[in-house]
Amino acid sequence: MVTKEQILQWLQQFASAIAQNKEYLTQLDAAIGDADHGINMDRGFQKVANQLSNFAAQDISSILKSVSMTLISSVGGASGPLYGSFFLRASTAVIGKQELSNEDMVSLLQAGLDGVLQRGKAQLSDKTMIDALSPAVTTFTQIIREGKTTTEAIQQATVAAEQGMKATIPMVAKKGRASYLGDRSINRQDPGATSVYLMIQSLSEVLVESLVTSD
Amino acid sequence: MVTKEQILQWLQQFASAIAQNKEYLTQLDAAIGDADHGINMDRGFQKVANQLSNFAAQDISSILKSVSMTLISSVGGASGPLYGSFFLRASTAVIGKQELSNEDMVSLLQAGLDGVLQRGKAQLSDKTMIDALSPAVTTFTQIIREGKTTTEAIQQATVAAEQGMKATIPMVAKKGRASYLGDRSINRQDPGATSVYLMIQSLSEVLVESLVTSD
Amino acid sequence: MKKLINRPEDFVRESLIGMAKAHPDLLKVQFEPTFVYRAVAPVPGKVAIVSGGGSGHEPMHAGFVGLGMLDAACPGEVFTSPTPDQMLAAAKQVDGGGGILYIVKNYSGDVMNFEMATELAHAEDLRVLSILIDDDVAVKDSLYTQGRRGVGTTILAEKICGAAAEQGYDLQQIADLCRRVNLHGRSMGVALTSCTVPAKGTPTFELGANEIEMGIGIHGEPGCERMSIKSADEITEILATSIFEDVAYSRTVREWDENKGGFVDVQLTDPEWEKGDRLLAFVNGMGGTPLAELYIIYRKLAELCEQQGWQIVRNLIGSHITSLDMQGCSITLLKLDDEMIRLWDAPVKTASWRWGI
Amino acid sequence: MKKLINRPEDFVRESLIGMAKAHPDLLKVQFEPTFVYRAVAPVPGKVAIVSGGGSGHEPMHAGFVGLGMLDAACPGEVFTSPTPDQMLAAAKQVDGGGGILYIVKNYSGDVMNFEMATELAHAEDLRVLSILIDDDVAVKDSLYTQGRRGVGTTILAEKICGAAAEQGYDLQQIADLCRRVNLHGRSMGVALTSCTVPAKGTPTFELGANEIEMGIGIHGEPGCERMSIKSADEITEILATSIFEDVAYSRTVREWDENKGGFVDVQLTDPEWEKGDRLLAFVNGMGGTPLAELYIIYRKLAELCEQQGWQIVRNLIGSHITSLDMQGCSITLLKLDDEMIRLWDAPVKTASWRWGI
Ligand SMILES: Nc1ncnc2c1ncn2[C@@H]1O[C@H](COP(=O)(O)OP(=O)(O)O)[C@@H](O)[C@H]1O
Ligand SMILES: Nc1ncnc2c1ncn2[C@@H]1O[C@H](COP(=O)(O)OP(=O)(O)O)[C@@H](O)[C@H]1O
Ligand SMILES: [Mg+2]
Ligand SMILES: [Mg+2]
Ligand SMILES: [Mg+2]
Ligand SMILES: [Mg+2]
Repeated sequence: MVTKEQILQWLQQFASAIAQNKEYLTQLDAAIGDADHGINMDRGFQKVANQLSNFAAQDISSILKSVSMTLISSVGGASGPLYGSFFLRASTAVIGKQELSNEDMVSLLQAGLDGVLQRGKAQLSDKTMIDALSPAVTTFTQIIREGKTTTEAIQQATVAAEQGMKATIPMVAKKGRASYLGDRSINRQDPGATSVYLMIQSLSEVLVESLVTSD
Repeated sequence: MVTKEQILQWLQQFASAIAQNKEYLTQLDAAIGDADHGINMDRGFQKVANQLSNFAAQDISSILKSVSMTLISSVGGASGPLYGSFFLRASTAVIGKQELSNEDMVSLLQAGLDGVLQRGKAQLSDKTMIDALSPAVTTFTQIIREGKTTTEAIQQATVAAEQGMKATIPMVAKKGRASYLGDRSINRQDPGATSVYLMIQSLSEVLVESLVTSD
Repeated sequence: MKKLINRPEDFVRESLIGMAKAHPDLLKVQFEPTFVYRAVAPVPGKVAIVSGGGSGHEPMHAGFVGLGMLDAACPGEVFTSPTPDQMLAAAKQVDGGGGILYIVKNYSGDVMNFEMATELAHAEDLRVLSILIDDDVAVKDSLYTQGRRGVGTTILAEKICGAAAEQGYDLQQIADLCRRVNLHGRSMGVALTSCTVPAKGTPTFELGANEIEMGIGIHGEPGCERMSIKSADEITEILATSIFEDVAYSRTVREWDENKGGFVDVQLTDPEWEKGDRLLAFVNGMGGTPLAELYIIYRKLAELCEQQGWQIVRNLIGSHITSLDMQGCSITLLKLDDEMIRLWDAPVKTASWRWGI
Repeated sequence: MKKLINRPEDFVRESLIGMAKAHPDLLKVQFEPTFVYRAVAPVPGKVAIVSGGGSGHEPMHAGFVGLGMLDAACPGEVFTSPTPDQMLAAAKQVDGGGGILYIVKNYSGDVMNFEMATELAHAEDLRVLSILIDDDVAVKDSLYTQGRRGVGTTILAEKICGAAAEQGYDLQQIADLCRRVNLHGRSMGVALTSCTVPAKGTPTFELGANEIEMGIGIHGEPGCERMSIKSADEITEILATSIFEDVAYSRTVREWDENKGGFVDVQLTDPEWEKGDRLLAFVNGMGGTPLAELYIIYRKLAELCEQQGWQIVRNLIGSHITSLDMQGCSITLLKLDDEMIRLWDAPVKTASWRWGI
């Protein structure tokens, strides 16, 4: 079971990862975009981090929804609606829950992915956050379906997200600002895919660490 | 006697000196002005140089007047009216002459200096072209009055112009753009005084050289 | 980075406070959520024109709020689309009963945020249509990609639609007019230097002392080709030729369908231009380029248009859609018809444009 | 140097050709000698307002030729005063019988060239008066020196005198009005970067990455103090305080005396300002500074004026007197009276300013 505290820790951890990688994400965006992905994400997740203690009394679905609303109203750009949609749809998949089973976790991630797909209309290999998010969610689902533990699943999903992120390097961008570059977008890693990797990795760190402590 | 050909050579020689020192004069002006004295002077004297052959049929006074008109209508800035006034007043001092006695030369230079003084209202030590022109003209007059030759007088005048030019270095500018700098104009050589030195030096070169050839 | 700013994070906010102090007769500024609206809004019965986008392009859009142009503008952070709550709040503030048109530049961020805002607005029973501007010919293919960016034509559409709203056109008419303006407008830009985003503090891209970046957008995003520095005439020729030679551009855009109550895909194609067509020629500075240089560009552009058999009947020369402190320019050509000319000439009174009143 | 130009020596000429092509309804351009004049000039009976100065300050002056402002502008080479033949030819072209006012910025070059032009004009029986603008408080003492430079107040005087001419004021009245505007206007500027003169090709002065130059003029001439970079608020405070604290400035200027038929020395002193006075606040960009930053400056300036008990009743924010591509700004405050306000508000229609028509 994933607890509400772990979800809160995840969000906290992701916010820290974004803060630490703010310059790096912005630098990636400077190369093929407009040099603000780290700044955008950090603006939103600092706000999320500051509000987490207020959210603590709510159930997991409500927490995710509050996160979504904060992101939608403070990030802007492409990543605002996309991350906003991720958390909004994720929240609708776990309504009323105070803790999450493996199946709940699958639903949460799948719904989040669907939200991003519907909002952004990107496909795999368009060189977007989908290229990290989709393999991560697929892998997580598959490992859970194989009867493995949450931690195993999220660790594999992190590997898949990282591979997906790196796989964006040789791609030609089809969506987002990088698409204006055409072939000149080749040989650059997509900033959105990179922040998605940080999100999955943060979840993994939280789940694995609590495993260690609860052992 | 200074011949019309020598006057034409002088103007030609001065134009070349300006062209060669265009960057240098502009650089001096960048430090305490607006970085255009060499550009301004060169614009005017290239035009003068191109027209010299047309002027050749005129008498000396008319030549100097034509030079003045060309400078007034093509240099602009502070140096346009000042050099324009120099040659305009110089021309009125030698009306109808085809060659110039030592006294004519004194009148020419004195009148030119008066023109610059009246137009610009600068005094000695204001850190302007007056600081080179005034000692040069005074020295020339004095040496002639002492009964010496034109070449001797112009050589002494060149030394005086050079000293006057260098003497502008420690001065605080009172006229022209450099005056806005107040004390910050100290330790810079005045561009206008520098171009005046080139003018006197050019005259000296022409008179001394023809002396050598005619010897 | 040297800029006339205080803390980078206060850049947008403080600039807007300055606008509010400077133009109380024209506009009001609201924070949290942030939007700028016409001092007299809502104007009863009039269709309200609302636009918005990242900041850093001033005077666009807030400088165009006022009589005969925008009813509201939603400024995002620098180069970052504003958020749906800004757009929704602006729509509510200026709705005079005639409905609201969102004029949206085609960037994924702007498109997604305005789509969310449109959905939210309809959920609150506001009548909102939205039209995309995508006029940048530097972006070549559109199939399966984000398509072209919205640049110079945006503010021409805002002026023309603003005048139409003032004259009593209804929402559907203005949406159709806005779409038509977009299909008739084409732009391309060049950068001599990169801009510097205040929050980043260093130039977005590096250009050598003798390099220029052709086909740039307005966010410091790299262009389509880097080349060695050229004369103004050569640059004008490259930009103008790219526009002249642009063939009928096709794309699928999403527009709100009032009958279906949702977004639908619409297939649109730019009409070809024909010799003798009347044009509005817009030479735009990117923020760090002096006006005198823009007139040098215009001089050559006018020459090229004449040679091509196009007639410039209106023009606009100045820094109206900027990219912070970037040096460079863009050219926009808009094929005009009588109706557009009449609406272009109609009175406008905003912080940045004023004529006829 | 990266600029949108062809050959540096064609910079002024080609930019003017661009203006002529862009605004045939407003202005005409003449070469050899070079001047820009109002398309409908001479206007019979009206006093003609003529200004001029070095180029590189666009839109000043050519951008202000038109109804309600200048009848002619004489552009010199970049940062170089125009020549007397230009000024004389312009005066002859626009003389409608009401006489001509030369508005001259106080630089030795401009002063001497306009003096020669005035003398030449009188020799040809034109009726010409000329008024000096010297409003830059960065230049401290005036005794035995060139005195203060003419900067921001210049174009405010051009607007106010242009409106007066349109309304039938006679030459002496307009000269008196122009002098009054000058005595009531005060300016000061700052540079974040140097400009680059096209013909020189390198920056006029070097500023470190963290340095600014306070008290600059508009020709890239160094200012009165170099300091480390500061926030927009601190910079505004330094500029505004220098203006606020400026005491009654006295100088001797030369004006044409119609009775004597020659120039005479005139002693002038700025009147002191008093609490409650009404001001026009003008925040000017130097050419490379984005509009958004000027509003940040205006925000603080408005705050400071309020604190001082001065009332800003009119404002102007934009890049109107520039120094090529220089980054920086200047502030001009003009103490207004009812007559000036009425004339400021009067219609103007030029390439750069247009209101009321
Ligand atoms: N349509 C889309 N679908 C999925 N992801 C997208 C889409 N458009 C952009 N992105 C992602 O958004 C990232 C850029 O985010 P950000 O820089 O914050 O926004 P913006 O591009 O508006 O400046 C890209 O790297 C890409 O991963
Ligand atoms: N009033 C004056 N009297 C004499 N010389 C002057 C005066 N004003 C300026 N100058 C001279 O003019 C020079 C500058 O000329 P230039 O750079 O061509 O003109 P500008 O200052 O208009 O750019 C100065 O170095 C100075 O010697
Ligand atoms: Mg971005
Ligand atoms: Mg100079
Ligand atoms: Mg962005
Ligand atoms: Mg000069």
